[in-house]
Amino acid sequence: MWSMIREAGAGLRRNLSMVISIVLVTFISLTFVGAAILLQMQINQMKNYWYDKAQVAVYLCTGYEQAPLCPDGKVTDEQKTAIEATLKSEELAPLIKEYFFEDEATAYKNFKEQFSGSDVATYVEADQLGQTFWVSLVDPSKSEVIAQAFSDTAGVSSVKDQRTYLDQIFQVLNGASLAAIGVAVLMLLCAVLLISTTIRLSAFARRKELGIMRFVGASNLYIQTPFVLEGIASALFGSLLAGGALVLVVKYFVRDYLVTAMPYVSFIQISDALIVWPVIVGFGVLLAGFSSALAIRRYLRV
Amino acid sequence: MWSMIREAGAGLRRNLSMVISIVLVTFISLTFVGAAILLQMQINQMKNYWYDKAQVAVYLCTGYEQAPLCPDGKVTDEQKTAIEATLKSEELAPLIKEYFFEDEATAYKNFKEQFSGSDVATYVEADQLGQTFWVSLVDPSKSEVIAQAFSDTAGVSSVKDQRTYLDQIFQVLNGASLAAIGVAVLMLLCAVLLISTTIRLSAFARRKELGIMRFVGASNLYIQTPFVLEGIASALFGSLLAGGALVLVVKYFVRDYLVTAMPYVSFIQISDALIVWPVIVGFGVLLAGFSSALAIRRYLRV
Amino acid sequence: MISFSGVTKQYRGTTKPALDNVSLNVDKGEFVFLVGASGSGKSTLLRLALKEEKATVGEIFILGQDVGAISSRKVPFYRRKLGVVFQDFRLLPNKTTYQNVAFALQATGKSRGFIQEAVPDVLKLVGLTGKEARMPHELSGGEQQRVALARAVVNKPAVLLADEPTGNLDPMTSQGIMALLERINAGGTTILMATHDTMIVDRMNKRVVELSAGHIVRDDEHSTYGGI
Amino acid sequence: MISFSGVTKQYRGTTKPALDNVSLNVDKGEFVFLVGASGSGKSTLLRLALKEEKATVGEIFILGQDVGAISSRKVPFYRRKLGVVFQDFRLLPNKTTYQNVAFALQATGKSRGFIQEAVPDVLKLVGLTGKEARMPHELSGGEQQRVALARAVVNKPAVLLADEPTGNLDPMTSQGIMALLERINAGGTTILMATHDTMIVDRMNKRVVELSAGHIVRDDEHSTYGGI
Ligand SMILES: Nc1ncnc2c1ncn2[C@@H]1O[C@H](COP(=O)(O)OP(=O)(O)OP(=O)(O)O)[C@@H](O)[C@H]1O
Ligand SMILES: Nc1ncnc2c1ncn2[C@@H]1O[C@H](COP(=O)(O)OP(=O)(O)OP(=O)(O)O)[C@@H](O)[C@H]1O
Ligand SMILES: [Mg+2]
Ligand SMILES: [Mg+2]
Repeated sequence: MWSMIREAGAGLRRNLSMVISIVLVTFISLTFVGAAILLQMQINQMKNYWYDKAQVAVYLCTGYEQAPLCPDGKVTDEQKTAIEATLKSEELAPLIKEYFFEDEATAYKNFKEQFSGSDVATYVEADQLGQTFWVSLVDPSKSEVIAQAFSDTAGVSSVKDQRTYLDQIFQVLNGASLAAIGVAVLMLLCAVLLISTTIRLSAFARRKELGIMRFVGASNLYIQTPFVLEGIASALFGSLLAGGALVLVVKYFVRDYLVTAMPYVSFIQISDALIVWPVIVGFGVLLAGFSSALAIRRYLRV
Repeated sequence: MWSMIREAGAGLRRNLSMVISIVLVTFISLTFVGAAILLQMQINQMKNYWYDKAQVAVYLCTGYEQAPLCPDGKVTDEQKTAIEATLKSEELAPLIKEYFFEDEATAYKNFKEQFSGSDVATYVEADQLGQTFWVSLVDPSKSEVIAQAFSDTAGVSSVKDQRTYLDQIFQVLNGASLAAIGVAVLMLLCAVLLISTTIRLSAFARRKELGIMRFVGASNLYIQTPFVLEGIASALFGSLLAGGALVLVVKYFVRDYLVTAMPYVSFIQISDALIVWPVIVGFGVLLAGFSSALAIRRYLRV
Repeated sequence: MISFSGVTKQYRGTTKPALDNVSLNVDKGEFVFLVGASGSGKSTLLRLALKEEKATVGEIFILGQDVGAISSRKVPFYRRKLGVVFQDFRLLPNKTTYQNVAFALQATGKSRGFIQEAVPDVLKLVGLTGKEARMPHELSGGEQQRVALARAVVNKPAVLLADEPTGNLDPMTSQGIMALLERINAGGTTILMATHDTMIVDRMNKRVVELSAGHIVRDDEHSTYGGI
Repeated sequence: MISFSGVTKQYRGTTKPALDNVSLNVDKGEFVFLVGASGSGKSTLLRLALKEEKATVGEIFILGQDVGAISSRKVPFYRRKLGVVFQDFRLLPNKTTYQNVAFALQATGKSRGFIQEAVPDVLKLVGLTGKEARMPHELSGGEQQRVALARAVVNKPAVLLADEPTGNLDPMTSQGIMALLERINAGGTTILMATHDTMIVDRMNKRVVELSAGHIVRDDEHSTYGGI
C-alpha cells in the first residue's frame, strides 16, 4: 500500500503541469458546483422563511389612491365589515388558514422599520399607509381566488400576493445557479479529460514497468491502484481548495457584507458551507477515481 | 505554408482530449475576462451617465418631517431667499457650477415616473415631496462643503450627495469584476500549462520527423510554426466561443431582461460586447502563441 | 504439463499465420528447446503460453488449465504459476538486484516476511549473493540475466518459459546461465526455451522442437540443433 | 574542406572522452572511410561535423566555416550545405519517395517550381524513377537507402557525411549504394563515410582513417580495412 502511494506521488511529480491544471480546473468547477448548491440553499432558506409566511394583502382604500381605484374615498366601517364577512364566507373560509387586520398605526410602524435610512421614510405619514387584511392561505398558490373575490368590492384598493415579489428574486437566484452549473459542467468535463490524459501519460512513462508487472502476474488491482490514487490525489487537492473558497465567500461576502447590507433577508450560515465542503470533496474524489480507473483500464486493455 | 497548417491540424487530432480541454478552459477564462471588461464598461457607462449628473440635493422642509429636523415646519419664502443667497455667497459660488430650484409639482412628476409600478407611488402626494435646490459642483467630490454650509440653516431638512448611492453600486460591480478576474487568471494559468503540455506531447509524437527536419537544415521557424499554429488554433476556437457567449449574455440577459427589469439604469449595448469580442480573441491568440512558442522552443533546445 | 493441440495464430493485419496448426506435448520436468529461423514463430508460441496473445484456432492446456478459457481477471493468477525470462532481461533500471526480485513478489501480494526470506534464498541459488544492492547498470549482462532468472523462479513456478535468454550474452556467460537453467530443471521445473544458439542446443542434448514458418518440422528427444 | 584540429569530445556523465585530441584534414573531392571498432568514436566525429554536438576542446573548420562559432540560429543554414545518410535511412514512414525528398527542400524553403524540377532529377540519379509514389515500407532496404541518399544530395551539398550507410543492407545491395556514392564523389562531392564493412573498404581502395578509443591510429591513402 505504502509503495503504491509512493508510485502515485512519483507520477504526480512527473506530470507537474498537468497536475496543476487538474487542481485548478477541479478547483474552479467544484467552486461553481458548490456555489450552485449554496444558491439553492439560500433559495430554500428564503422560501422557508418567507414563502409560507407570504400572505395575500387586501389593501383597503386610504383615500389617497389614484382616480379609478377607490371611487368612494377612504374605506368605511361598513365596507370593512362586508369585506371581513366575505373572508368568513362559505366560499373563502375553507381556503383561508387565518387572517388578521392591520390598522394604520401598525402599518406605519412596520413601514418605518423597513425603510429606515431611506428617504421614502421621511415622506410617508401614518394615514397614507392605510389598513390591510393579511390573509394566510391553506394552499399559498391559490391567491387568485382572493384576488377575484375582491376585484370589485367597494373599499378594497388592491389585492397583492407577496409571493410574486419573492418569485422574481428566486428567478434571478435560480438563473445564477443555472449559470454556475453551466460553467461547472464544462469545467468538470475538462477535469475528466485532463485526468484521463494525465493517467495515460503516466502509464506511458511507466510502460516498461507495467509490462514487467504483467508478466510476473501482478493483479489488475495492484497495477491500477497507483494510477487511480494519482487521479484522486490531484482532484482531492482541487476540491479541498474549492470547499475552502466557498467557506471564505460565505464568511466574508455573505455573512460580513450581505448580512449588514440587507439586514431583513435571511442568509445562509457558514455551517451551510461547511456541510457543502465534504459533499464537494466527495464528488471530486469520486469523479477523479472513476475517470482515472476508466482511463487506466482502457490503456491497459491490450 | 499550407503544409504547415495541415501539420498543425494533424497535431490537434492526435491530442483530441487535450485540445478539447484547452478549448473549454480558454472559453471559460476568456468569458470571465470579457465579463470583467463588460462590468467595467457598465461602471463607466453608469459613471458617465450619473456621476457627473450627480448633484447635491438641498431638501427644503415640507412640514412632514420628523421632530428634530424642521422645528419651524414648512419652509418659508424668506428662508428660501436666504438659502439661495448662501448658494450665491462668495464662499460657495466659486465651488458651484450651477444650481436650480425644483418645486413641488416637478418633484412629484419625477417621483411618479421613477416609482411607477411600485406601491410607494400610490402613497405619496405632491406636497409631501417638497422643494429642493439641486446643486452641481465644479468638483463633484467636494459635497462636504455644501453639507456643512447648510447644516444649521433654517428651512433645510437635509443635504444629500447622490454620489453616495452610486458608490455603493459601483463597489458591488467592482467586486464582481474582481471575482471574474480572479477566476479568469486561474483559468488562464491553466490554459498556458495545458497549451505547453499539448505542444510538448505533439513534439514528442513527431520527434522522428523533427529529427529529420533538423539534419536536413530546416530553419527553426519552419520547425516551430506548426506547433505555434496548433496552440493558436485551439485557443482561437475557445476565444471565439467566449466572445459569442458574451454577446449572448449581453443580448438576452442585459438587453432583454435587465433593461426591462430596471428601466431607469443605462446598460451596456450589444455593440459593447461586439467590441470586446475581438479584444478577447486577440488576447487568447497572443497568449496561446506565446505559450506554445515558448514550450516548443524549450522542447527543441538540446 | 504443457499441451498445444491444433493451435493456429494469425496476427491481425497479416496474411500468413505466425503459427499454423501446431500440436506439442511437454511432460512435467522436461527441458525442451524451441529452435527455428527468425520469424518462424518461437516467440509467438511462448506468448500464447503466457496468454499475452490469444490463439486464433486450437486449444492450449498448461498446468491443467485451459489457457484460452482463463478470464482476463484470472490471467494474473495464472501467470504467477509460470516463470518467464527474455533476451533483454527486462529489469527495472532504477531498482537494485534485491528490489527487482522483491518487486515481483510485492506485485503478487506476498507478505513482507515471505519476501525477506525468499529473495536472499533465490539470489543465492543464482549466485548473486553480495550483489543485492547493485543497480542493473552496475551488473554485467550475465549477472543481469541471473537477476531476471531469480525473479522468474522466486515464486517456484512449475513451468519456466525462456525466450532466447542467452541471446545477448557471450558464449562463456551463456554457459553459466545454461548451467543454472539445468539446475532449475533438475529441481523439477519444466522448461521451454526458444533459442538460436546452435552451440548450446548441441551441448545440452535435450529434446528439440524445430519450427519453420509456423509449422513444427522436427521434434526429437536428445537432439542437436542441426541433427535429425 | 573538412579540418579537425586537436578535437576532444567528452559526453556529459562519461569519464573517458569519445574523441581524444583528433586532428584530420580532408580535401575537396576526397572520399574518406572512417573505420574502427564499435564505440571508437566514428559517429561522434560525424555528429561534431554536423554540429549536433559541440566539441569540448579543439577547432573544426568545414567549408571554410568555424563550426564551433556558428550561432544556433545559423545552424540550419550551415546544415543545408551538408548531406547526411544514416544506417537506419530515417525516412518519414507516411510520405512517398517523392514526398520524402521534396520534404527536405520544402523544409529549407525552396520554391515549388524548383522542387518540381530537382526531385525527379535526383531520383533519376539514384535510379528510383518509376518508384516516386511508393511508401517506404513498399521499398527494399537498398531502395530506402537510395531515397535517403537522394534526399541528402538533392541540395547539391559540397560535403556528404555517411554513418554506416550500408549497415542494414546485404552485400549485393551495399555494392549498389557504394557505386552510387562513388558516382556522387566523382561529381565533386567530398564524402566522409563511417563503416564497419571490411569488404567495402577493401574493394574501394580509398583513403582510410582508423579510430580506436577516440584516437586516430591510422590514416592511409588507398588503403584497406586491415591493411597498413
Ligand atoms: N504483434 C505482431 N503483429 C503482427 N505480426 C507479428 C507480431 N509479432 C510477430 N509477428 C509476426 O509473426 C511471425 C512470427 O514471429 P515471432 O516473433 O514469433 O518469430 P520468432 O521465431 O520469435 O523470431 P525471432 O527469432 O526473430 O525472435 C513473424 O512473421 C512476425 O513478423
Ligand atoms: N549521447 C551520448 N552520451 C554519452 N555517451 C555517448 C553518447 N553517444 C556516444 N557515447 C559514447 O561515446 C563513445 C563513442 O560512441 P560513438 O557512437 O561515436 O561510436 P561509434 O564508433 O559510432 O560506434 P558504432 O560503431 O557502434 O556506431 C562510446 O563509448 C559511446 O558509449
Ligand atoms: Mg522471438
Ligand atoms: Mg556509430
